[in-house]
Amino acid sequence: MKIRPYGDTLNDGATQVSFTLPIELSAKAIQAAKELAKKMGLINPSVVHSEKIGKNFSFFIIYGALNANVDIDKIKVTEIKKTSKSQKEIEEMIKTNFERELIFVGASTGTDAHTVGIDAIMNMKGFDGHYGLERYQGIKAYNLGSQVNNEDFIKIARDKKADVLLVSQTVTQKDVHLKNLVELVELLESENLRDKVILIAGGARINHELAKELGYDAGFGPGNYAEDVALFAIEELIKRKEG
Amino acid sequence: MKIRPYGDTLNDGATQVSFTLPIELSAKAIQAAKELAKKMGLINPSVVHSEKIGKNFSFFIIYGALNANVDIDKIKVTEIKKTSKSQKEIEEMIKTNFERELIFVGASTGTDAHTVGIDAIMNMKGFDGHYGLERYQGIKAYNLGSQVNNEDFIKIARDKKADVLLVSQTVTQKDVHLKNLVELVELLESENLRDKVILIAGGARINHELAKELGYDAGFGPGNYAEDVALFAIEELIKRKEG
Amino acid sequence: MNKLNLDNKLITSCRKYAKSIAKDVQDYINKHSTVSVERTVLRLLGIEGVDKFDVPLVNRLVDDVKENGDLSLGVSIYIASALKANNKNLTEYLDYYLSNNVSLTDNKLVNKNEVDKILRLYYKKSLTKIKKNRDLRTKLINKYGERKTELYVIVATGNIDEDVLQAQEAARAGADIVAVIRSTGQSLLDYVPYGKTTEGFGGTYATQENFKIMRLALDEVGNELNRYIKLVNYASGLCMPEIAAMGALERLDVLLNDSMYGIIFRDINMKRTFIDQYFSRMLNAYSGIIINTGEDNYLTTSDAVLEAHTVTASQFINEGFALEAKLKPELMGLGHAFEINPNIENSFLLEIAQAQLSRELFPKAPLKYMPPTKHINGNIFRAYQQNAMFNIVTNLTEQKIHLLGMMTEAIHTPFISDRYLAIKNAEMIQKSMKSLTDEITYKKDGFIQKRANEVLENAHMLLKQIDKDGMFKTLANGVFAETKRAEDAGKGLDGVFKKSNDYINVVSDRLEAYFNEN
Amino acid sequence: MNKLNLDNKLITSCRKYAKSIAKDVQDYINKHSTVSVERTVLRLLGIEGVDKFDVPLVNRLVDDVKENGDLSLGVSIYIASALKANNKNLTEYLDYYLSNNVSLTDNKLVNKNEVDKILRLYYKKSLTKIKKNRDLRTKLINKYGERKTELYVIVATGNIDEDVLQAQEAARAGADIVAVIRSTGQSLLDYVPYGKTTEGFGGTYATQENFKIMRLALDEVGNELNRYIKLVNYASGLCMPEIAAMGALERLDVLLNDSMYGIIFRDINMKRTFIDQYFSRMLNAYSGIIINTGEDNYLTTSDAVLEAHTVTASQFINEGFALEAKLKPELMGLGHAFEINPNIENSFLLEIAQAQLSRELFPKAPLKYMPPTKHINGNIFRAYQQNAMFNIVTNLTEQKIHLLGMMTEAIHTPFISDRYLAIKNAEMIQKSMKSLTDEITYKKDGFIQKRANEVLENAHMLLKQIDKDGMFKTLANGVFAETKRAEDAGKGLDGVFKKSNDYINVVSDRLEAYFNEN
Ligand code: B12
Ligand code: B12
Ligand SMILES: Cc1ncc(COP(=O)(O)O)c(C=O)c1O
Ligand SMILES: Cc1ncc(COP(=O)(O)O)c(C=O)c1O
Repeated sequence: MKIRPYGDTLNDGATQVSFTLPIELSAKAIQAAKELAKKMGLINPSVVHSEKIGKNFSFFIIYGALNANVDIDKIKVTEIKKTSKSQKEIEEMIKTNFERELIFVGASTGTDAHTVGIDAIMNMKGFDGHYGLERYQGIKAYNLGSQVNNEDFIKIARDKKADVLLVSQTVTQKDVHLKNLVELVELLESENLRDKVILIAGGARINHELAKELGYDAGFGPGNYAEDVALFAIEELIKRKEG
Repeated sequence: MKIRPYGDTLNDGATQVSFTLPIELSAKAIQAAKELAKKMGLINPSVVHSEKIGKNFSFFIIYGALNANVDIDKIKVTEIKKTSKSQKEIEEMIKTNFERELIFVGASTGTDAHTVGIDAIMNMKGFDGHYGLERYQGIKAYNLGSQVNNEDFIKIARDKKADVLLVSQTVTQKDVHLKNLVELVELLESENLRDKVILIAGGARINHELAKELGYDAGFGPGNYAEDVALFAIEELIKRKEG
Repeated sequence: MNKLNLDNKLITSCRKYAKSIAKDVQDYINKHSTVSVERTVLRLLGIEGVDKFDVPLVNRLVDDVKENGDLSLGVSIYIASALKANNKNLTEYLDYYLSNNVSLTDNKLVNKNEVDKILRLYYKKSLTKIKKNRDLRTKLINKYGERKTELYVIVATGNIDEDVLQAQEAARAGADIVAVIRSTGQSLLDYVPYGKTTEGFGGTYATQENFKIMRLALDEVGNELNRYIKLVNYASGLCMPEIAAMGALERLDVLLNDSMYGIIFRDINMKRTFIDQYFSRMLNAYSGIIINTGEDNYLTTSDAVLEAHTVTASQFINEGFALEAKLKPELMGLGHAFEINPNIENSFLLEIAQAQLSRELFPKAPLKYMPPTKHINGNIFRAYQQNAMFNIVTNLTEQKIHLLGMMTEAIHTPFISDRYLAIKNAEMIQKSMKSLTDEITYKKDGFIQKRANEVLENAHMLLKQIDKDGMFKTLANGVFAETKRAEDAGKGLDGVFKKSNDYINVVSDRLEAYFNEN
Repeated sequence: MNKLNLDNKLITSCRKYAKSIAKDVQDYINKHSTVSVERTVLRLLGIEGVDKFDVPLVNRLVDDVKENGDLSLGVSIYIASALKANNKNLTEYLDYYLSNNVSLTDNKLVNKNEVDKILRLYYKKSLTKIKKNRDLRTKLINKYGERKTELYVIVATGNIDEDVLQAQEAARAGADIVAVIRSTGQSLLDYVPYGKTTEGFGGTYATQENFKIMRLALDEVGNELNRYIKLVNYASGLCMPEIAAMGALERLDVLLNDSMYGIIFRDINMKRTFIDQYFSRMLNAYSGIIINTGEDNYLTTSDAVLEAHTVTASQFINEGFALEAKLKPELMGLGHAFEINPNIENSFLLEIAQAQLSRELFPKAPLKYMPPTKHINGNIFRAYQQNAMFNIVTNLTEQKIHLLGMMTEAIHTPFISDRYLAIKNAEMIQKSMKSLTDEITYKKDGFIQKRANEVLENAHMLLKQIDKDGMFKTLANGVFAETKRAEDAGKGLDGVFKKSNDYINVVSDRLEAYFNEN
């Protein structure tokens, strides 16, 4: 099925756009905004607002009908289904399949000082009413906190004999998170550790798609909790044990 | 000079988009939104927000870097310069060039009931501190109000021997304004009146560009006042008298 | 609810003037009827549908009498006479009427006293249906409960099927009340279009079938959500009482119903619409439909600071009109609006003063509070903020019917996302500021109290003047919305006629009897 | 300003505990110094620049003493001795030092009493420059006036040239205060980068040259606008006092300066940063720079309702620290924030209670009020509304330094349009609600008063406990921001040393004398 944006009628393509242009506001600037909107594929774009926002900047809000459509049947997303398994059930799985505690080591790496995300997954207290991994029987969770550089992270992972590595990245400006995430994979590979762990990334701008591209086993964005991460890791560990 | 949208660095192309898709929220829907954004020419679009807004609708906010640019030196806009002439000066122009009062007839036509726009241009009181045409010496202004159908409008214009016709259109849904504006031109032509008047359109979604396309002599959108309209009409009348 | 320290004597005096103003107009109304009133009688006798030229039967019949008979007697007697003379029931007669080239006036007129007896059967059926609707509404509201402040949104696609979809999604998102905006221009039609419609401009035609479709859809979604979703449409215009009747039959819950709006913003003749309004409001009163008045609109053409008192004065007058039509305060959704230029210093305080004033003057009325529109521009972020500010005043001043502002007000009729975001905006304010109004008091003789009292005083002065001049002259002077309307100009005057002494209107007679008893 | 009916005895008792807590830490501080403190002394003697390996001279010199001499004496005596021994002025000596392979410790140490005499000339120059900056600031503010509530925005492009452009446009749009956010990670560097920089992550490096460039740009645009535009940067971190010195020299107006932030959010060792903070705040006090503290940050990791009292307690403690450093209340920009989940019923009332509490507890302080961040998501419309609500509380509770929330808070550091729209949002609230705070009073013992008193009581209890436990143990317990930090862990501990009995710091000696006189 091909779909288009919807305003108030099927297939009307209604789309809103805003941007700033680095020129003074004038009829010409408005026209420039309109032409950019046309280049975006908007039919009949209407510049509904234009405002001088500085000596040399003008801001535009545009509505128009998007010409493009997308065939949703052709879209493939590798999606990690949100689990309906409870903490209890997951603990049961661990008990059934492993004779030992599984080791999870997590951190917010690089210069990233944001811990709320990784804490949400790992800490006792958890997040939004979902307890974190520290509370799971059968899991030993080490949360190294933030600003942990990749070398230190790997060192500790090795020391603790980690089964699963959890990396959180929040700051994404100038794609600093990508650099940091890729560097970790490279370091793990060069130390022959990559295949020995389940490597999972998470953060506000991370999703499964992106994480896979970067060489991770999985990626989790907002709206995910400890049980989602635990289940993925454990199923993967079972697979690897068996395969 | 080629320019791109500006977020916080020259040429970063930073652009914000929002739309609704007529499908339930899912990873697939988010991916669909992303692909549409790519089709709009956004590099690396990021779906920063997605929300279920109904049983079968999801809403998306996207940021990305627009690939397209626009060469502002190549943009041509026919722009009516906002006048710096005062009411006094315009009245003087009329006195010098015409021996008679100039007749302006205006209305909000069709089923359009919005009068604030046409009143802003015509009524004594004016708008935003700019007096309306009724107050101009040398101009006789007839404001017919709203909901005036094109036939009646033309009849009155003929009766009053109008020099200038002012048409206001505010409701634009389903392009009803275009139909209405074009119909007026056709009626005027069929009655051999088109060349005998200066025909001016105005309204929230009207601009000079559009009005010219529709066969009008000029078009005025928001931010224009009586003096802008008066000056355009009078210069045009002088031209026609002389030419 | 008493935060303004208002002068009660002044309020009483305002009401006295308003009553006298309304009474004066009522004297005129009582002597007249209109084609639309007569068509309404026919509708309530159960006459529906259109002829082969798509002319509604009710129009055809009333025009028939107007042309060939004496409409000053009212259409009731002609119908009664036709039924008796042809010895047919109504359905049979209409078949006969449509297939043969006869006139409703062909028949010998029955005796005045017989009319009601012949027609009672028919209008009773309608009135009973309406009564049932009323009872069902009450039952459902009692069952589900009702929010203190109800969120009201509009749908306006032009296509009733698309409207249904959007209305249901709006309800799911949190809307309590859904209005289907009429196609622009419908209010000037001297007939009500028939059947389901899927094309309109800036709105969807108000037809009985469309009402039915939307009522069903809202009942369905209400059932899903365990809430009663109210349905609104527009009566004001040339077919005011007909739409009131249709709305009553299809269980609408709110009707925009205001002659002043028609006069000023639609250039409808004042006599015509005063008469129509009276009958339509009687029907509203009977059917338990809340009316909404249009004082808010004044502030789109006049300045909201300078002309605030005209809104207040008009509210008093509209209350006066409503009382004449036996409408209870609980059904008087008087209108007002948040329309002060936000760039004015302390405009927010002025808005509080005005909204609280309305609240305290009409404590029982389900006031309709309109969002900013005039000072909204294409900046959707700014608009979203203005709407938040409006939502705050709504909650602070405990309004009842809370029309939600749209961030795209200056651009287009609402998209589905505009409506959703508007609901979320209002909900965040409702919840996060729940008890704020109980927490705060305004300074005695402070800015807010002073302003409210000043507006009240000006309204009082204006009412006094209007009582002297009468409504007709007042409207000619352009007192409201700075728009002048002459007594004998405007649309629809040709549909007004003076009632003869033998005039009969079986429905209004029945309603008057009902109101006397209840 | 008295709207909460607070218990004054409780407030006095809070202050007493806070004073005792600060005093206890101060006893520790007085016995210690740090590499950063010593580098600051060198900076104020006029030492700038980097060596050929890009190592700042001040680092090289202090490291030299640390390695080859006895840093417990302080660096002052080493410099004085070197100048005397080599019979050179400072510039000459540094040239000599850099070109020859010598150590600062090569020279015979002068007598303790001589140190000040030798160095006075140098630090006086700096202190005089700082004094002039202070006077110029006062003059300009007196000339242009100052808004009651000042709008504060950040620039954070990473490129100082781009920052300048955006800062100037922000000022034109209406900003009163501009902060240049530091590149992420800079606070963990144990040196201050040198020179103009055009690359950074999530911010721009704080360097003296960048300070100068931005100061010039803001003076320029301020001159254009007839306003004084304040400049902010960040001191907290491993180079706290150095940045305080640089800021003083370049006429910054506000510095984020809080050891607690460093400890909790940057994992900086508590001893290190307490010592650094003391010296840096003395410099702030001397230079008339407002400090900003970071209590707002606690609410990003702890719940803003449950842990509200930790913010209040920390404000009292920070006031205690500031008083030890001779900072006047007028320079204490204590931090707090609007961080309650907006989905909580009456969250807006809770926010009012908290903001008004801060206001009444610290009536003279130019409080820094932070916008919502934690409960902002990618819905930019919702965020714009939350920011409007925050702006309302700011105005209702008369905050001084009003950090503007960005609608893209959850997405990226601000775009130029985000900042512009944020300013317009705040301005609309400021203007339209100008007198609202004068108009309203809160119900006696109502929701707001009760909440404020409850928070104050909890803060009081907490302060009492902290006074018992001491700060070190308190931080180890994770009382603030639910983050535990051990006394001997964290970054920068190796830069802490115990002062010998012969320790000399010519600058702090001079400042102490100054504060005793003034
Ligand atoms: C709280 C916060 C802070 C706190 C952090 C405290 C702490 N101990 O964590 C403080 C105040 C210290 C801070 C500082 C800074 N911050 Co900050 N901060 C935020 C804020 C407000 C919320 C982040 C948050 O806690 N979200 C809640 C958590 C639960 O969500 P989450 O991280 O997405 O986690 C969920 C999922 O992603 C997933 N997840 C996350 N990690 C992981 C890991 C794994 C393995 C898995 C499986 C899942 C997973 O699970 C979680 C639950 O569902 C955001 C703005 C915002 N509203 O988003 C800015 C924000 C992230 N900060 C930002 C910046 C730039 C900074 C600073 C650099 C500069 C500054 N503005 O002061 C500094 C320095 C920080 C640094 N070097 O990293 C920017 C980042 C811009 C960008 N896109 O690059 C933001 C977006 C604000 C902004 N618009 O400028 N910040
Ligand atoms: C005021 C108003 C009304 C008032 C009108 C009162 C009156 N007597 O005019 C009332 C309440 C009656 C009304 C009713 C309706 N309205 Co209305 N209304 C508005 C509103 C709030 C403001 C319009 C306005 O007055 N602008 C101020 C004037 C000064 O601006 P302007 O018209 O652009 O005029 C300037 C220039 O354009 C120019 N100009 C204008 N005309 C001319 C002519 C000439 C010759 C020249 C030279 C220049 C010129 O000069 C003026 C000064 O600079 C807008 C929303 C908004 N904020 O824009 C909606 C709006 C225009 N209305 C709308 C609609 C749909 C309606 C209704 C159909 C349904 C409804 N929502 O109730 C009804 C029926 C009206 C009808 N059939 O036409 C829609 C139109 C949607 C669209 N794009 O098609 C809008 C955008 C609201 C919305 N989002 O739904 N409305
Ligand atoms: C009282 C009243 N009636 C009717 C309407 C709508 O009428 P129309 O359908 O003519 O646009 C409005 C619109 O604002 C109104 O306020
Ligand atoms: C008190 C204080 N200091 C410093 C900072 C910033 O420090 P950094 O540059 O380490 O991000 C903040 C940020 O919120 C703060 O609140």
